[in-house]
Amino acid sequence: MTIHATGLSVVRSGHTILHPTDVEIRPGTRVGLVGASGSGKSTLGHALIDILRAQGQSVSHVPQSPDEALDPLRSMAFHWREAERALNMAPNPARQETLFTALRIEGGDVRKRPWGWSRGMQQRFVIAMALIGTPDLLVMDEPTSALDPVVAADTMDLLDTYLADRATALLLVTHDLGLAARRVTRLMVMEAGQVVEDAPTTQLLSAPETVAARSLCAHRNWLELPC
Amino acid sequence: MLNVDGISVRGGTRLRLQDVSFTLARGQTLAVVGESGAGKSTLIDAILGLVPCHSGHVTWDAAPVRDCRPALVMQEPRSAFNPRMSLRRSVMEPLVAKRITPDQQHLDQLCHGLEIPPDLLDRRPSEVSIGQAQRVGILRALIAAPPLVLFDEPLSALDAVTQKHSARLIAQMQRAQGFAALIVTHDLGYAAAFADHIAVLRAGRVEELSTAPAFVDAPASAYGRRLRDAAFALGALEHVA
Amino acid sequence: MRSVYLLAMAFVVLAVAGPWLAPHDPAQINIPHRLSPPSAEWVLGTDALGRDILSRLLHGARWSLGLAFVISVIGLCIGTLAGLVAALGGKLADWLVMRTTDTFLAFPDLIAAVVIAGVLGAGTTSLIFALTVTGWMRYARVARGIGLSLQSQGYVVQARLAGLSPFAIAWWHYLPSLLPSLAVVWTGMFARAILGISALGFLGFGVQPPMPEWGTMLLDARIHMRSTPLQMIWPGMAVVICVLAINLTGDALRDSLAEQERRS
Amino acid sequence: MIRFLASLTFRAAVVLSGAALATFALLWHAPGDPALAIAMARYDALATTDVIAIVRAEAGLDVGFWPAFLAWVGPLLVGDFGQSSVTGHDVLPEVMTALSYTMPLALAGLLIGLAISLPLAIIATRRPRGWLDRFAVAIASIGAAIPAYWLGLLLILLFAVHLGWLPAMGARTSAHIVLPALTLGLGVAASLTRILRSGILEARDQPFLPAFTRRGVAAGGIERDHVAPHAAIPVITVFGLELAFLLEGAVMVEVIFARPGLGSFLVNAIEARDFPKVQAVVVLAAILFVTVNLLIDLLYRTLDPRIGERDA
Repeated sequence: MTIHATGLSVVRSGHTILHPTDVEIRPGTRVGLVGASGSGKSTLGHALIDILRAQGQSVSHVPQSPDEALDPLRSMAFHWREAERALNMAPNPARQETLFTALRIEGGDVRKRPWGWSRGMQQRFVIAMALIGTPDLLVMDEPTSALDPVVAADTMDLLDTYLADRATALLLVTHDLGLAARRVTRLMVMEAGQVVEDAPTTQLLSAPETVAARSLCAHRNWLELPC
Repeated sequence: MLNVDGISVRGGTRLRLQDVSFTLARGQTLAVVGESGAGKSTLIDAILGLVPCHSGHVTWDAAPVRDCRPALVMQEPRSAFNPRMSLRRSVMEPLVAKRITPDQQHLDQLCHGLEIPPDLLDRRPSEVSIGQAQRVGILRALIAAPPLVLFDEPLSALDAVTQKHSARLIAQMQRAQGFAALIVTHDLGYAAAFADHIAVLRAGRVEELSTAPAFVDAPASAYGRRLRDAAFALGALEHVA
Repeated sequence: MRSVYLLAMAFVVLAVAGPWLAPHDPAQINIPHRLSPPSAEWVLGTDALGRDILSRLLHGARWSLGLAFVISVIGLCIGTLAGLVAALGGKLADWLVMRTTDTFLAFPDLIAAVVIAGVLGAGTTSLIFALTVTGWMRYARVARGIGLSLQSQGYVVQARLAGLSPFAIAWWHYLPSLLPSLAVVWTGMFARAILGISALGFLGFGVQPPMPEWGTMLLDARIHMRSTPLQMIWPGMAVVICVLAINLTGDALRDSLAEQERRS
Repeated sequence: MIRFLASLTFRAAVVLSGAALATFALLWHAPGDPALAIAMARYDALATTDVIAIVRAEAGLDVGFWPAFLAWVGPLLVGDFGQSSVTGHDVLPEVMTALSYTMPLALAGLLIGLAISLPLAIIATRRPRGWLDRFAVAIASIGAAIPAYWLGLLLILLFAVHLGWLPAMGARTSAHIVLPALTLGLGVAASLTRILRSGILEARDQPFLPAFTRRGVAAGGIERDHVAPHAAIPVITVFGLELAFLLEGAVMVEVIFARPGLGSFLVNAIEARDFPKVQAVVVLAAILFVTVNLLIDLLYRTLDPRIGERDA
């Protein structure tokens, strides 16, 4: 199902931190939402989740760090069952096994609490949990910044493989255009609470139109910095 | 010249660092990369003398490294400043400790080089952006002209554009001041672009030590190769076609 | 918030100026007018010996508040010193100081105070000793906790690297961080000392008659509870209002501290 | 875990030894001659210098501080608390009788405190800074400022003297426990309300809770499964303090209500300068207190595994 949200906006204590924005994402596509810190990209991501949920569409969210997704006092199994119940789904060991295998956490002991797992495995567990209901959209907030590069790269590759032939669309929220460029086919650039540019990745990289996009492109690669 | 000679550091029952050796000359930059828990922060603490080494020693020009008063730039820019003081007072602390009267011209020059507006120093840490706080942190590290500056994940709190901006400022300051820089980072892209040498640390050991271009081309160790491939996969490095 | 601080100030003034505000001599015995109800002459009535209750309360403020102040300040000094020694003096010092703290915390404090004051014999000195000995540990714990967390704090590490002397570090970085939290603890301990003084007074182990201490007054009044219950109300009210004002000051202080922390 | 248990037990042992030493030292250095006090109590006018000397030797008071301390602490380890210096009877049975009056009182006080504070805190935190919340905080603040003995006197005045509903003095019938327990319970309620309230508010402020809402978990489920357990942790840690509050509250309350129990026992022993009794009460209180705190440490660790992780 195509994701369609119109008129997203957020005003907090008199300041408009997100100007009215429309978002449309086709099934199975991967979209990057990039911008400098404070540009409002996380706000847009959260607003999108809330409005889609209110519209009854299935959407799930993976926060930046597993600390923001898991209760340290509860076991992994508890989290899993709770997520299933929230979607009104009966426990299904086969589905759990498929997702665990896809994200290579099948060896993890679900009776343990989060601290009994490594951070990389915790993050993959959170991703697996987000995929339980095969949502129309998966929103990921800076998924690599809390992980070590090797683990982060593995995680992104596993997720890519899993999503390859599925209808779930991916929205990757990040400050790092280098990361987004590798992972998505369409880029939305944010600045000062507005989406200022929205184009296919190749087009945006080769011919950025706005100042924000140009700045992001120029600082995309460590080895090719402008002097 | 910094000489780290076979240091080991114990932490609880295990070794946090095991027989780590390298040298670092003035004007040179060494990047230390590795996963969290590999001992990167312990290495910095050991060089600064904040944790005792149970074997080996660290010297600067054959004297204890403490004598050269090395400076440190921290990962969390704001935590390096006392929240109750103006940034100026924190910045001046290394001079106050040495009982040196601050040289306004030198300060202006450093501020100019680090793109710090003059009135910024009169604010509190909570009143400036993270990027600004980090530049003031670098200013504080450089104010007493130390021969050795350690950077502990200096860019990880910043966004992609600000990271590159700050990295360039650090490099410019290094060219002007000629200090030796040891940079601990998990970002191989940064290491490859700005360091002369890259050391890969894993489980407290130096897995490999190569020049930056050689490392990007062909890492000598299997783990080094995994790190480099991950950097490619995350867009931190581009494949050279 | 402001009004709380004003209220607290009012009590300080009362404690200092109480004796000059008192309309009568608090020790003036007046048997013909014993146990009088409140009137224009005796605003709050008189006690079993015909002494003016209002005057005794005002003079008593000096005992209750003044002694509590002395006790809580001595505790503050001892506790802070112990806590800082534990935090900065190395592992052995930490172990010794903290086990000593635990030992003193092993007794419910009022029971310990009763035993100490009772065994040493009633009197002001043993009262101060009893409440101080049982009242320094919380400062020590707070001071140690903050001291330990500051040690790894970025700006303290930077100051040490810069070569600032330990004294300068303590003065510029430790004290400003410690003082607000210790002030909050101090208000709590001040209130506790007021309660302790009056409790010991009530049990007969504290300030001795004829000194007009509030707990002692309550002990006297208890005998005539049935005939003149009001006489028992006043000293209790004085304790409650004082303790409430101090606690509210502490709460306000803590809130503004949390606010500051949140902003930085 | 076993290492942790061992270090905890060792620590408790050190603390208890310190407590025993401190107690003994205090009584040893107390003003007045204990032998004289014993002799006066037993033989009154017959207490001549010779008699006092004999008493001193019998009571083991003619040796130095350390031998006397060891002579007291040795039997203590096997549960022998010594004999009353006044009556010569074993102290322990008497203390236990006193304790059998104090324990029900403390327990009733705790239950009353919980019964009041738990609903109050839950209702108050439904709407933080709403009028109900402000009301609860105000009540708790005033409650914390009222000394137990004064509250007890007020309750006697109201319920026993004016209304005549309840008995006040002594412990003859079960109705006699109502007013003392209420006095104690109101004080406990005041402090527990504050602790519960801030515990719940803090638990609601945890960084991972928004993720559960976004995951579609119902608000009631979040409160039950994620807020409540986190709110319980600080409450458990202050339970040791509550116990102290209960014990010392019981001492005051027993004196006011003329109830037999640990409080009256202690005050009478101090006034009679019957030091073995005083020592017994103090050491028992310390043992109880240290044991409860040890159990709390253990419970805390099993409830919040993050603590263990930090230790490792």
